[in-house]
Amino acid sequence: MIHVLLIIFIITLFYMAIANRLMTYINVLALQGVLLFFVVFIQLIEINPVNLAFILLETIVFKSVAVPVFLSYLLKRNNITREAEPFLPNFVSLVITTGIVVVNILIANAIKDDHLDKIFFVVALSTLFFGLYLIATRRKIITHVMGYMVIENGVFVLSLAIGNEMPLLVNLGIMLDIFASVLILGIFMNKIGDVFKDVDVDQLSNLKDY
Amino acid sequence: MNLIYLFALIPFAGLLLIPFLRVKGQGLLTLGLLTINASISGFLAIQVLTGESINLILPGSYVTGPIPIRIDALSGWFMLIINLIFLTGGLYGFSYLKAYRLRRNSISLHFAAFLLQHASLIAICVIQNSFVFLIFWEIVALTSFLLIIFENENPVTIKAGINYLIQAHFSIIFLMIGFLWVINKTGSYDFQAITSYSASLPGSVSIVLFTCFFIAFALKAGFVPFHTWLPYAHPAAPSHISGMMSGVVIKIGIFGMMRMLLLIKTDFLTVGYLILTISVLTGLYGVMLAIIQHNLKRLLAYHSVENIGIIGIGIGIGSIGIGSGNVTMITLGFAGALLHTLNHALFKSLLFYTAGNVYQSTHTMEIEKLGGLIRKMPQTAILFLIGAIAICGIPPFNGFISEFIIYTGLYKWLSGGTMFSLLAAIFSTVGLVAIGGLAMICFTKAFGIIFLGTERHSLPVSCKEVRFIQLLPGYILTGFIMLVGLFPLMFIRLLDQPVSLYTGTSHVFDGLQNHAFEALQPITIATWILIALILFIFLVRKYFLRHQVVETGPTWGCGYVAPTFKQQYTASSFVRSYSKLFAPALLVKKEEELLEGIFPEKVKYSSHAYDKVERWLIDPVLKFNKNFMARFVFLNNGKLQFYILYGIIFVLTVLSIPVLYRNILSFIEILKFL
Amino acid sequence: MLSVLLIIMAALFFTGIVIRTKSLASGRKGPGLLQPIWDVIRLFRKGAVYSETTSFIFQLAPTVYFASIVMAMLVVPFGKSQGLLSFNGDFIFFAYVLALGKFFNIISALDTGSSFEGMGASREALYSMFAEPAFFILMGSLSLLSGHTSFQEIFAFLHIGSQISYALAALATFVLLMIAMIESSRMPIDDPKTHLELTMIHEVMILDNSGFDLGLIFTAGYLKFAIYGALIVNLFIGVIPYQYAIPAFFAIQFLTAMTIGLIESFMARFRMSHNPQFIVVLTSVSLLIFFGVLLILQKFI
Amino acid sequence: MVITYLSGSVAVVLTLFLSRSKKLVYSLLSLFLVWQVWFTVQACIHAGTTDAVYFTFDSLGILLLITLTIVAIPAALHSYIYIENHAEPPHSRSLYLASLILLITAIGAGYLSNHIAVTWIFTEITTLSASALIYHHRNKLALEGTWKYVFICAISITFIFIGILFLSLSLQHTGSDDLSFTNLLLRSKELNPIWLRMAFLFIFTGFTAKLGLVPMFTAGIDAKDTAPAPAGALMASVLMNLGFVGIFRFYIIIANTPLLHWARLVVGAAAFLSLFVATVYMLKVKNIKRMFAYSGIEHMGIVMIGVAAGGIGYYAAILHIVLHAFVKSSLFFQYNQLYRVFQSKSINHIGNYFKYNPTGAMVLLLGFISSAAMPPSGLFVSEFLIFKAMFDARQIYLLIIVLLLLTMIIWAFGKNIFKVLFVPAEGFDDSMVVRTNPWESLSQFILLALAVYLGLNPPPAFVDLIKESIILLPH
Repeated sequence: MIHVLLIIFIITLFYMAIANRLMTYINVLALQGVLLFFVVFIQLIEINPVNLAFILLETIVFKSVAVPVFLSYLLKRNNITREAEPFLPNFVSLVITTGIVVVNILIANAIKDDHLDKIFFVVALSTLFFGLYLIATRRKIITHVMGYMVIENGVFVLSLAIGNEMPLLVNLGIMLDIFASVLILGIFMNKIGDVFKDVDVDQLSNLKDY
Repeated sequence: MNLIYLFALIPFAGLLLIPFLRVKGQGLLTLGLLTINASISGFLAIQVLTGESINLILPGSYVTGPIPIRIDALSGWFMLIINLIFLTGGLYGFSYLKAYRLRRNSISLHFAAFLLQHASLIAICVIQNSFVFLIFWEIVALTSFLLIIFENENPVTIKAGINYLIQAHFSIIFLMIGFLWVINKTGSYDFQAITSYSASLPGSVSIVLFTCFFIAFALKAGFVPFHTWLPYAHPAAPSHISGMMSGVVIKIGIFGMMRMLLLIKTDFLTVGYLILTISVLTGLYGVMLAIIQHNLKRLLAYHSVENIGIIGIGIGIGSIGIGSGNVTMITLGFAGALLHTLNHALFKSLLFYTAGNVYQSTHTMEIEKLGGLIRKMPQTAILFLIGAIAICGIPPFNGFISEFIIYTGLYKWLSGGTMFSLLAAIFSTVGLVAIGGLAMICFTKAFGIIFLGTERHSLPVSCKEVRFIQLLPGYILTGFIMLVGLFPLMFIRLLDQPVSLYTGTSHVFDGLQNHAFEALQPITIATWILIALILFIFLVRKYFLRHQVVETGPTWGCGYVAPTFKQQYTASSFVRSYSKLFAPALLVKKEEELLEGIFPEKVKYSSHAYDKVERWLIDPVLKFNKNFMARFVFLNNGKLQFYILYGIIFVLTVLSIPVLYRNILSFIEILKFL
Repeated sequence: MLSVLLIIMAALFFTGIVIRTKSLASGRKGPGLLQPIWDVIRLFRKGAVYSETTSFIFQLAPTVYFASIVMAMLVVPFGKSQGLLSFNGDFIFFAYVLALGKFFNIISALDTGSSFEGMGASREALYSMFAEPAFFILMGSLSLLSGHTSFQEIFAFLHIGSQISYALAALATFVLLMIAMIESSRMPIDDPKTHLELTMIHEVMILDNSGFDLGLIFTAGYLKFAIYGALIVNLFIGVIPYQYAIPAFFAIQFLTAMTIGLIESFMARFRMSHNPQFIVVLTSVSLLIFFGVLLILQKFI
Repeated sequence: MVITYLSGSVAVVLTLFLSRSKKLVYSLLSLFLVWQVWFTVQACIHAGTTDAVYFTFDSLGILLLITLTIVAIPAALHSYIYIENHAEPPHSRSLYLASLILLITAIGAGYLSNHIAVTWIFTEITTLSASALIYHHRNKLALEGTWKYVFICAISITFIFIGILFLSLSLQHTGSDDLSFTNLLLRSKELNPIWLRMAFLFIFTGFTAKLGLVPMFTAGIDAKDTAPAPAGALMASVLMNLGFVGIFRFYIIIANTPLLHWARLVVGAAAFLSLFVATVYMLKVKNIKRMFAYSGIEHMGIVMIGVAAGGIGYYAAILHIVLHAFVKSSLFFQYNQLYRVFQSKSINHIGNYFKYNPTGAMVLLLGFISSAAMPPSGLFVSEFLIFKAMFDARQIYLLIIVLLLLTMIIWAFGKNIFKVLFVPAEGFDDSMVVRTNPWESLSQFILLALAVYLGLNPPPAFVDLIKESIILLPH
């Protein structure tokens, strides 16, 4: 069951790679939150209930509701155009994403460690690198935020892989998640929208040395 | 011991006090402290030169380890030179800087650096701990930099200063590598480790080690091709600093070289030939470029290069002597080198001081613009003349004595040996002779154009002789020049100890068991006779002329009725035939417009001398480096995506490299299999 | 001491002989042998005119020049007998003391601020610079051959025996003679015969000198000739006893003078731009001498 | 005790954040300084003990804590001067001071924590407080700087977290789940090398953002450029040290595993690249503040080269990082007075500072000499030792390249600094130049003198501290 969920998770990445609309990204993020909710539920069922409840709450409330809502609010508030405006055509990014996944599978295959459920590893790393890729290849600043969210999800998955042994780390991950997201989104909603009207990355490249 | 602590304390006292004094006070304080320090070190130096050597070990700190202080005769000799030049330089600077009394900050910085430099130069002479040596070496570089950039509003000055600073830093790099090598092998900072280690090395390797140090010291001393900082630093610096720079600071390079010759046990024959070759080239190149300079201080700077070459020839002869076990050559070579070090310090600083006088009363260093100064500033003229004659190595002054000793060394070398050594000897002789002849062209030009004839350019009305206090250092130096020229044996006796460090036999000169200096006695007599003769003939001349009519008229223009000052020979025209002959070796950029038509327009002609070594060795490297570095500025381009990309790239590379490496290995295996 | 006397005596006649040879060669009778001396004496009795641009340098220079020549004369030996001063490396002193004279000559020429004299000065400086290496290599090779480093010993121990050494002696004579010509700027380097402004080196430097100073300069010139003549003599006489040596001295001096006279009457002056090459030729010739010496000592392996 | 300290400072921060009255604010600031000093003293007294499970007063921590305190006091002083000169509105003043104190506290706690996760948490907090400081000017550039800093730091923190996850993976099969350094060191032999490798890689990459090393050095430059100079001083000195602590503590563990050689290569490569990048930009930049920042990159490169070289290099690295903290912070402190005179940070508009403020000019001069590692500055000692370590590690060619790069840096740095000090800037009218009080520079002189003293004649206690902090490394 978990595997099915995780595979769906990967598929969401592919979808994100070819999506054009920012709104789609947000929906995908929400969907990922929901997926994670179930994964957590199945994976961490035997850790102490309070902690489990906390984690579940975080996934469902924060990841799949609060952040998406907030992002869409930002879209409206700064009336950002709906297009994602990638540097590369979707086809290429799809290929690259596939490449990322394949490479990760190979790496996971290369690693000899029976303690680890490989699929967690694959999903986590693919998500991480896909998120970085997303940040690197989209033109809008807000897509950076979304990319970061994707990375967070990836890290979350990775933390789940060892969640049974060290729930502490899962909590830390959540803390990071909330902390960083709040910080970034906070800055974003407060300032960037106001100061830079047309929120394009090139607006934010004045601090440089040439 | 206490003396040494006192010595170390004094400059810091100066540093603390100077900023709070008024300009005059600063000068007096500096002079006072300088005198104290000079007398302390001079006292020690005299002690070691009269035979006993001072060894003591300061505790040092955790990083430095124990600091051995060994004052031997070599240190003593250089300490005396340093003190002499610093005292006169300080005196001259004191009066020279009066013209700048409004710039109090610069002056206090200047004086502080001055004190510090003196202390650290002395320290370099005595300290034998490689780490501490490095520290003082760099302090000297820094302080001389601060001293050079006294006229610091001028970007050119700053540029010259930084040029010097960087080249000095290169010398540190080479020193550091050499020292690190020894430390790495022996684990000791003490200089004696160098001796023990190099003794254990095969000759070829120890030559590499020596070359490391040689380059470091050559950068400081300004051997070709490491001389390029001199012609910029000297004109930029105030005159007393230029004088001290070429009098002392570049000599510290010579000191290092001779110290290393004492410390490193290596194949002295090869080293000797190396040094000799470079020195001859240095001497010739220096003077050849000196002739075509139009800026007096640049000219003098190139002459420092030349004289370093002459000193180097002496050192080369000496170490060849060590290599071939020829005591006479050792004695003559090193004695000549050491004496010429003193002599050059004397007349070169004298020349720079007089140049300073000229600068302060005419506000220019362009030889072409000067002329007829001898009537406006006769004393300066006479001092300059004496310096010029001395630097050309012409009797009856000191330059002749040291060059004569070096010549004698060469001819002793020439008296036998293999074909190769004989050829080397004869060509070094030719080199030395040519250097002398060229130097004469150069200084007849310098003196003749600057001080003689009539003004080639309207001089400021204020142009007059400087105050006596400013001439005094010049007179003191002249006194010493005379002293060395007329009583050479006195100084040769002082050289007994230092030279015997190299020969190994103590008291080489007592009874002169090698007939190295027997010629000096008659030379002295001859010099006396010469002077007496000149005086005598001059008196006779007076006697004959006393009844005759002596009238003055215009210079005989060969029938031309309206001669103007413009028709005089200029510096460029004086050396024109020379520069045409030597054109391949020189690099003179000319801009000229030719006369045309029956009623020609106003035309102009200008020529700038540039240094071929710099053009070929320095500039391309800098250019390449600049372009190469400029290729990477895209890195920090302000785009967030790139910044993150760097992270990804780094991680992926580090992850993938081992994999690739393994694959490549296996691939190679396959190839091998095939 | 002896050498000094002989040189002075030779100097009395030397220039006279040169002039007489030239005039005979050009089919004239010519002045008496001692005429130059009379000229000098006349000059000594004259007053002087100084250019107002000149300074005391100008007045001091001839004295120093003359003194330097005299000093040079003192170290020249004669056969067995040393010069007044004789020590190891005295030929270095010889060359450098002459340089002192030149130095003052040059700056005194520059002192007048006349373009002609400046020209002469610049050439004087350049040519003497070129001439010196030849002299030093020559002395170096001779000292290597004889194993000594003072004039007297070098000449005394110079064994003229084998053919090579004859060749060497001939070459050495040539070099010394030419150096003498350059030093006193005669033909073919420079032509003293022409009208003063057109002589390009030495004579033009002394345009403004007059009276006693001019006399000194002339005398110095005569002495210079005799000195180089004496050196040439020394090349040959070795240590033969005086009764042969002294006649030989005068004979060779006479020959030298005549040679100079003949050269001056039958050769044209080089173009100025060709002079440096010619002078550098001397250096190469003296290098030849050096290699000859190496040959004699079997240093060629 | 740490808990007390943390709670105390947090209390101060909160009250500061809320309080608006000038007197109260500054009294709170000075109160915190006292608090900080007290804590430092306590730390020295209880050296070697573990406190509140997650904190240990080990010698490295204490050494850097003392450095922090020494730098913090002049930082507070200069912040005061800065605020008074800019006549800040009360709320921004309180925000600034609150986040300053928070930064200092977080850094201090980060030094002392013996658990990698805890270090990580405090690193996050520094990001938070630092971003508040960077955004202090509230203009476009400040915003951009903040945004970049926050984003890069967020990414790097994530990297560190991933690293921690991998670390736990590598620890998994040993049966223990304690990520404290001591435990890791204890089990260093049993750790799974593959995961350990990944862990080190990610943690290293993550901490480079704080340490200012290739690859993540970029954001730090902008941050130090846009933040107010006193805060910039902290970021350029002690905050970098926090990154160093993070990497170094983990390096100690990996040094006791067979991976040491590989780790050396990674660190060495990153360090060398940083040195290179620093050279490139030192030759390029005209913004004096950024120039200081890049010189920081250079020094971190040298430090990590020392770590990679090993042997005496470890000692030299610690020495270097301490001395560098003093020198660089003093330069940043001086920057404020410079800016007050010229109202510009571009070197083209600055010149002849020596004329307008000789005392400050002396600070710049000595600061340059120190940061160029010329004697008599203490940095020369550490660099010399690092070169020695490289020589011992048979890296002579690398050493020569490094020396050449350093020479270029000195050239570039010197060119600009002496332009600033002496050559008059064209078109600058000095009619309305404010007279700066020479005593402002006193603290900077003290810091520089301290660098010289500790370098050339280190007191035994200091030497022992450094030696103890590297005692766990294999020699």
